[in-house]
Amino acid sequence: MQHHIVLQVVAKVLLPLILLYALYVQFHGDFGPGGGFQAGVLFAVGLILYGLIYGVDTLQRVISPDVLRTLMASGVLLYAGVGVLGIFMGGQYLDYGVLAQDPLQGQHWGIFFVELGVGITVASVMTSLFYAFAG
Amino acid sequence: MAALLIPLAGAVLLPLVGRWPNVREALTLLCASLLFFCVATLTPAVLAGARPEWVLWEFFPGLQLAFRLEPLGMIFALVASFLWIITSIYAIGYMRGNQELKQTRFYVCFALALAATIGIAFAGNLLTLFIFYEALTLSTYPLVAHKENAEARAGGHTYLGVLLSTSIAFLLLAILWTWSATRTLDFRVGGILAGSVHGPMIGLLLALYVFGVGKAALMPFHRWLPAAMVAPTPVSALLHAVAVVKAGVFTVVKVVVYIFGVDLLKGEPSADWLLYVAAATILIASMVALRQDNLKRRLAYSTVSQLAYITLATAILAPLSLVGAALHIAAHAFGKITLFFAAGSIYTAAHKTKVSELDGIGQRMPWTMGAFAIGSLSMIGVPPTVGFVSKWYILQGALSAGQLFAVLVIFASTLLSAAYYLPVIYVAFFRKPATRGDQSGHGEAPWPMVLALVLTAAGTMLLFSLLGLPLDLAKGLVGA
Amino acid sequence: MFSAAIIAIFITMALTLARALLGPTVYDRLLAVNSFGTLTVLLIAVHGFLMGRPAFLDIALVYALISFIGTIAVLKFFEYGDLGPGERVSFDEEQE
Amino acid sequence: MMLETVREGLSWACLLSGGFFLVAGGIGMLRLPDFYTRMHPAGVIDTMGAGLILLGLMIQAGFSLVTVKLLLIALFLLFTSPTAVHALAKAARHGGLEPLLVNTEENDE
Amino acid sequence: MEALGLYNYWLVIALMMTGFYIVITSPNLVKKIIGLNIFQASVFILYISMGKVAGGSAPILADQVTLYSNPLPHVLILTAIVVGVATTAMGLSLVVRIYAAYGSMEEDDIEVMDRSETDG
Amino acid sequence: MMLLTAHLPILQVILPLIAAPLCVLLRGPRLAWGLSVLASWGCFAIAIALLRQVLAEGSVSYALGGWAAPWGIEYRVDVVNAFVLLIVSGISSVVLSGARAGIEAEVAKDRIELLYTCWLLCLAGFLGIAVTGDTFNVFVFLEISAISSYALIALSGRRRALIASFRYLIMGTVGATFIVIGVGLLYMVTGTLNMADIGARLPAVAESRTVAAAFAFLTVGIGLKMALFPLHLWLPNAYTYAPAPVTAFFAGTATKVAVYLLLRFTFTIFGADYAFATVAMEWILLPLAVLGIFSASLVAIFQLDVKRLLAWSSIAQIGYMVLGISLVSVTGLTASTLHLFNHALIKSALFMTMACVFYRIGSTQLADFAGLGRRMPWTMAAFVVGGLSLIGIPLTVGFVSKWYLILALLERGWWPLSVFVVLSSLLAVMYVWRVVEMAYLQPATSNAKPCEAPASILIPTWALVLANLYFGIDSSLTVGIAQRAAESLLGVSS
Amino acid sequence: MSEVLINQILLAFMLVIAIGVLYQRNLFAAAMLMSIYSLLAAALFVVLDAVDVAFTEAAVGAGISIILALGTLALTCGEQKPRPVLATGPLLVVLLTGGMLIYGTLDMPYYGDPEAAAHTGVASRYLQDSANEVGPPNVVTSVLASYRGYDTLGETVVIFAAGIGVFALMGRGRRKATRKVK
Amino acid sequence: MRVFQRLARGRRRAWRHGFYLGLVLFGLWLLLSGSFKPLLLGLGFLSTLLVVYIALRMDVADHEGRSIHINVFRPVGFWVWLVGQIVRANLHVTYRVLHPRLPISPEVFHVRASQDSELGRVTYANSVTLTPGTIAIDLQGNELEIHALDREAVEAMVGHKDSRAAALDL
Ligand code: NA
Ligand code: NA
Repeated sequence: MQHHIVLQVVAKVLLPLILLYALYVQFHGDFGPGGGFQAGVLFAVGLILYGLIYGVDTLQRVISPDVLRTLMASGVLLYAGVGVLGIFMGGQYLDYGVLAQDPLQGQHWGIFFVELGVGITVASVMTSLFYAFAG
Repeated sequence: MAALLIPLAGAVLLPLVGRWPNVREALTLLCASLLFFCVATLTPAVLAGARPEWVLWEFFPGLQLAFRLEPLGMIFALVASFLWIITSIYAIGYMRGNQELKQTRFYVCFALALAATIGIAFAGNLLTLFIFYEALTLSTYPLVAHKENAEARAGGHTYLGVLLSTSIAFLLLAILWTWSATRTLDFRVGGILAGSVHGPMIGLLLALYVFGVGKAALMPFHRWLPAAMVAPTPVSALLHAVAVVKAGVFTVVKVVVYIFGVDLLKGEPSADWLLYVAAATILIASMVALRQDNLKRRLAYSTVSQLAYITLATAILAPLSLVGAALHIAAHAFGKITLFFAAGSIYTAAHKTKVSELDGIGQRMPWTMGAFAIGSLSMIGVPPTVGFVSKWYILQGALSAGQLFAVLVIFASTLLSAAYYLPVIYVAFFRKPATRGDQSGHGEAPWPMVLALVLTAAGTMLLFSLLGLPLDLAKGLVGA
Repeated sequence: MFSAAIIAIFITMALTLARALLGPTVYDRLLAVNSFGTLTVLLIAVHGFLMGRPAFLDIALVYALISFIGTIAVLKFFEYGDLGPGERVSFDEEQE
Repeated sequence: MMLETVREGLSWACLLSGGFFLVAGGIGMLRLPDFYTRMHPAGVIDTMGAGLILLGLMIQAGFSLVTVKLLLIALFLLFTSPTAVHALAKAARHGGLEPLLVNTEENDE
Repeated sequence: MEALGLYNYWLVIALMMTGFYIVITSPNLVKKIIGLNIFQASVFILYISMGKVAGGSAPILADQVTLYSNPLPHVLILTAIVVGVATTAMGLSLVVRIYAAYGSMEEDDIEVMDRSETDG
Repeated sequence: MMLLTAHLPILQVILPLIAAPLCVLLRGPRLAWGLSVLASWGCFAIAIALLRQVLAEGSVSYALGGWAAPWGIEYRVDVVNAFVLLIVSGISSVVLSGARAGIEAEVAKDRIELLYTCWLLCLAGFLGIAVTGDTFNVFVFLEISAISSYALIALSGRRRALIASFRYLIMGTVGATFIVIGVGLLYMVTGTLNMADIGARLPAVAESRTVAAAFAFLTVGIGLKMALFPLHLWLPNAYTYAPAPVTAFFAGTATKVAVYLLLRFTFTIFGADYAFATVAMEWILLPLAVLGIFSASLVAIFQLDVKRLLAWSSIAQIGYMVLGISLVSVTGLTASTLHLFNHALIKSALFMTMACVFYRIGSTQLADFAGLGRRMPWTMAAFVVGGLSLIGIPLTVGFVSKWYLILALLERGWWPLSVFVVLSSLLAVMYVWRVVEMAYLQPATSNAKPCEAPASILIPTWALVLANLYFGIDSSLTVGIAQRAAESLLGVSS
Repeated sequence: MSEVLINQILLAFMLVIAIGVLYQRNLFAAAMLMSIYSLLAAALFVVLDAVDVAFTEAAVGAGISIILALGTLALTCGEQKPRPVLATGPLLVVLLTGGMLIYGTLDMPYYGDPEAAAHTGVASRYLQDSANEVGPPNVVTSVLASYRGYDTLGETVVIFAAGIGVFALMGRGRRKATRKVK
Repeated sequence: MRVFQRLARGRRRAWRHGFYLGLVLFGLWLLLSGSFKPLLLGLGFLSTLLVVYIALRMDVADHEGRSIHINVFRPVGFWVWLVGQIVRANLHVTYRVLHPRLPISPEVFHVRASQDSELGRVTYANSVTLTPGTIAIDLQGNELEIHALDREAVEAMVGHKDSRAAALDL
């Protein structure tokens, strides 16, 4: 897409904004709409935009499929791991209340990490989908 | 217990020694002899009225895999185990003489079939009997389809198809019906069904049982028997004399006596059909036999007819006829095995299968044809063969029960069997051999075969004179 | 007043929808989709005010951000017949 | 009080006129003869229609997070919509779609 | 008003059935997936509709709001949407492979090709 | 580290769920296989412990996230699902242990660890469906298993596997969506998603037409998943073209879990009274079961591919389970539950022999079985025993199932049906015997050297075959459990 | 303008699109229509107070779905074979299914009814206590991540499974990543 | 990692660009978040870092290293002028569209964009597109192809806007 100067330039401006907005959505899901999933999709969409305009290969040099595969597995492990941590801290599986002294604080941390796991997995899977369908 | 294990052990050991034919065959004979010895040692106790039992394990709650000795089973086991010895001897000759393939498989399956037969004979309840009944079907299937050609496969198809179908479709259903009605399947003197099944249902259940036992070859489920003629002769002997059909009629007698109970059936008009179906089978099968030129097929239809005899005897429901039925199991076994051995010998020595080719063969194979004649006489029921005795009892029973119809059928069938056996003897001994050169120089079959058929022919006579033992056992069936 | 805006949005939606259905070229449809995206953004924004809780503009914002991508993807698709430029390579593990 | 009325009035005007431009754009998209010409009313929807309505809403919201978000939306629309339309037109051009022209000879450099 | 309430559901049902119809009639594999998407999306709308409380507001707690719509259907449908995307991705990648293998993505063509092969 | 026994229900599912991403991280087919086998056997051990616990102490409830039942998601294990967990994890463990060689022969090398990942996910999905007490959670795990199944089927690389997988995807998704609709309607009238809670609240709204619609949609949806006739069309090709070990895994688990689901929804949620007295479900299930048994068996007879033959037979066998359910009696349900277990053993064993055959011959076409009895004696012997079990010959598990099914039919006085069941076994004789005959009585076509499958596949295969015999001879354990399961479903105490 | 009306107008638009898709043979056009369908669904979700759902639908419908659809069409072909649209058998199935659903609606609580069992059941606790028990003001987040966090784990696994599945089917993209594109 | 090595090799421009970008992004975060809780601030910082890292990686990856500095505030005059143009153009197009006789005469023009920088040319092209009645169809080098609804629309645009946009050259 060498000759798509307009798109390349606009994308350069938009991309950091999209990515940052994705992270904003990731960490503000408690207060408004959105959360891990939406953030993951948005983040992936940002990467995909780059891939569309600069080429999949270029995107793969930024984030390789192998890294994505590792990331998508780690997201699931993070989520499931928070649950297991709950068991080791003496609660039921996925019981966040036991993760901190104050149950509310525990819930907060639990939700935070769980959503992060979702976000990581979703972002990496969605990007891999793009690799598969566009590559 | 040991009785069951001997043939099983044989079946396991045989493949291991399959490479050395002599060892293999010696082992077979050893097993057979051991088995007979074992069964024979059990006999006095049973005669004395003991009914030893072994319970193996609980199959379903309240339903065990169990064995129980009783007179009828004793007769059957004695006959079967004795004839195994003879058949083994014969088989060695036959298999070697005809250079059959896969002999090891043959002996293994044979041993398995014997194990199943003993299991049937000693079964303590219907389920146990059923299990061994199916085992018998499956273990004999490879024997029937032994030749592995299209004809053998077709025969095997019919064999397996009819026997498995009838047993699963009717027998299993009947057993389940019985179980669900009575919560027991034990063989008990006087039956278990009285009070649980009523009216025409008794007739229906009886039909399920009798037709379910396809091995009894009651028409219209007799087709497997002629179809199985493709098998090697020792197998035919196994089917017709030693195990399979005997297991069939044995089961019928057991079911009538120990499951229904004679009294229950006597009082129920809907159960009378059995008599007529048996009668019809006798007559029709005899007439079909009359028209067969293939010797083995003629024998096969004769078997159908003779089996229906036993069923008829059972259906008469008189104590004497039941004794006759039990005896006829043994009588037919010895007679028919002789006849088949003879047919096999003819095939091995002269490669002939048709009655019309047997002109004058009696001169070349005197022993064989002599034995054939004795067997035939027993089939017809002429003294001094054992066939006479069993027929006599059946006739007595029929008379005592006032079943004139049965009496008539017995007479008619005697005439018919005379009509299809005597011509064979006639052509063999009194016709001149055809002047073709193709029968150049054949004499008797290999000696084990001749030995075997002479032994069984002798047995037919011997049983007539030693009637005491089987008669005692048979009476124990009714009297106990 | 918000209702009036919503009615206007709906009417325009109907018109663009008609264009999307009528075509005739794929570009017409795409153009309609693009406009429809804008209209949806507006609808969501106005609806928030209509219902008295205008706080959830994030959705509209997201739309404005990413409806762009769809169009870019289509452009790519039409210029290269593929989302990632380059020649096709067939799958190698087909059997039968 | 006065300010409130002015604000209401202004926002009213923005929303209504925005609505008008939307509908006009929609009608244009139906009426105009080919893809290239239809892009222009689509532009009306994206710029005037959307802009005025968002402006009306901003006036409603006053200075708040909501206005920030509305402003962001407006900026994004202004940024992405012409890019998208440009990309589309380019794709159509490269895809071989010929524009319907009145007098081609007047095309100058 | 009450009849209108049911009418709402009926519209959703009509949508669902259109999607379902596309799934079962269309021989084109991509179209089938599209139909599946319409079908599922309409089911999602049914759920969300049942979570709506008249006069309620989005279930994000705020001081001035007293009546909220039911958040549970939202949660369920969030999950369902994700599952739907996953299914679509799987389905479309299968379509791509099928097209590469058969050169067609029309079910009846493929069937003909399968049948012309010796069974298996 | 306190008392992991209190967490058995969740460990059951979470073990494969965590092992799956680890499999991806490991990189390397052998390692992935090792990890999968380990995880699966771990699951099996947990299932055994759980079953023992349930048999001893009654049903177990586990509140996920520490949120009590109607508000959070609950795992509830009673005899019924403990039994299903045992079946699923057991079959998976045995089959997976013998899968390595077969998979390496059938699947592209760089996809193997992905296959094991999908296998574990699928296993986790099945276990999750079985163990959960929450209706919506059922859907989620249904989809986990479904999506990984699509991949597993397609991984054989054959092009017909792709289209089979696609059809399964469409049908499966429609089924799952129907289930979602049903769950939604139930939620609408009861306001809860917890199974027990719905069960408690339903009687109050039993006349509602919404409940009837929910019932219909759930039944059809689950019917699609369990390949209930006439919703079975996805199954034959999916089973035929999947990699052979995968088929062995599915045959013993996938439809079984769906049957369990039908039991759970019918008896625990709607209750036998509603399902059979109000809706008269038996008059829908019964004809379908009968038609399914008959038509599928008939079709099986004419198949030219042995795997496909067995697949059709599976559809018929599901008919038997449904028949037992439609009797609504302890014996009937005992028969169904028992057959769940027994058929899993039968079909997994049979499909494992297919894996052996495919590994050596590269085909499962009937014609290629000629002379195989001599070339692969152990494999074909296993097939014969499995086939006998399928027919229902005494001393095999198949016989035990049939025994109870016919008994249940006779108890209800449904004579003609019991005759039908025994007659339908004869159809099984026909299709099994076609294979046996081909293997033993047809001479091999060419260069027929003995080529027995490697011990790594044979040993698990024979383990399954011996289980067929063991549980056919001593059925007291399985019958006892099945009976307790049936009683708990019907709410009768013995 | 009442919610119900907005609702129904959006639904009517969607119905028009669905039928349009049914008749549309150009798959690309169908994909475009689907993208509008998704837009409308998102708008509808906002109207129905499901902002989180709308957000998701927006992100998925506008971002991912179109990429998947176009990617597929690029790798396959864009035109469907001409065929009659109406078929009696499937129409009957659909009418039966739809009829069953409509039958089911007859006893449903009316749209928006605050007394419906769905609102008085478990959901009421989420609205009342989640702030004290879990914390976040967004109740959807509380339910999603905590009360029903296990479903969300399942959802993540589903996505993971799809990722693995697509990897397994398509590999990691067909072209060599090393090739430089200009 | 390679990115940092390259950066460490003295690509100051990239560092500076990253710093500015980070500043802008963090500002945006604060604006959106409206919260000054330490956790969220920390997350904002980390998020900004991540995004900047990815953005720099992308710059390296696409080998063009076009770092774009947006200065939205300097050419205020241009924006005001543009808004005016947009309003005018809208009225113009709306009139044509709603007129019963549809008085349009579509044309295609080629125009030379005089801006030196790419961003300038892009802004110019986008402004052309943004004003209804004219659409930039293609931008190749300095060549801008424009589709216009009628001649009037072009006249309003081409003369002035080009120069205005030139003022925004960076
Ligand atoms: Na959220
Ligand atoms: Na413009």
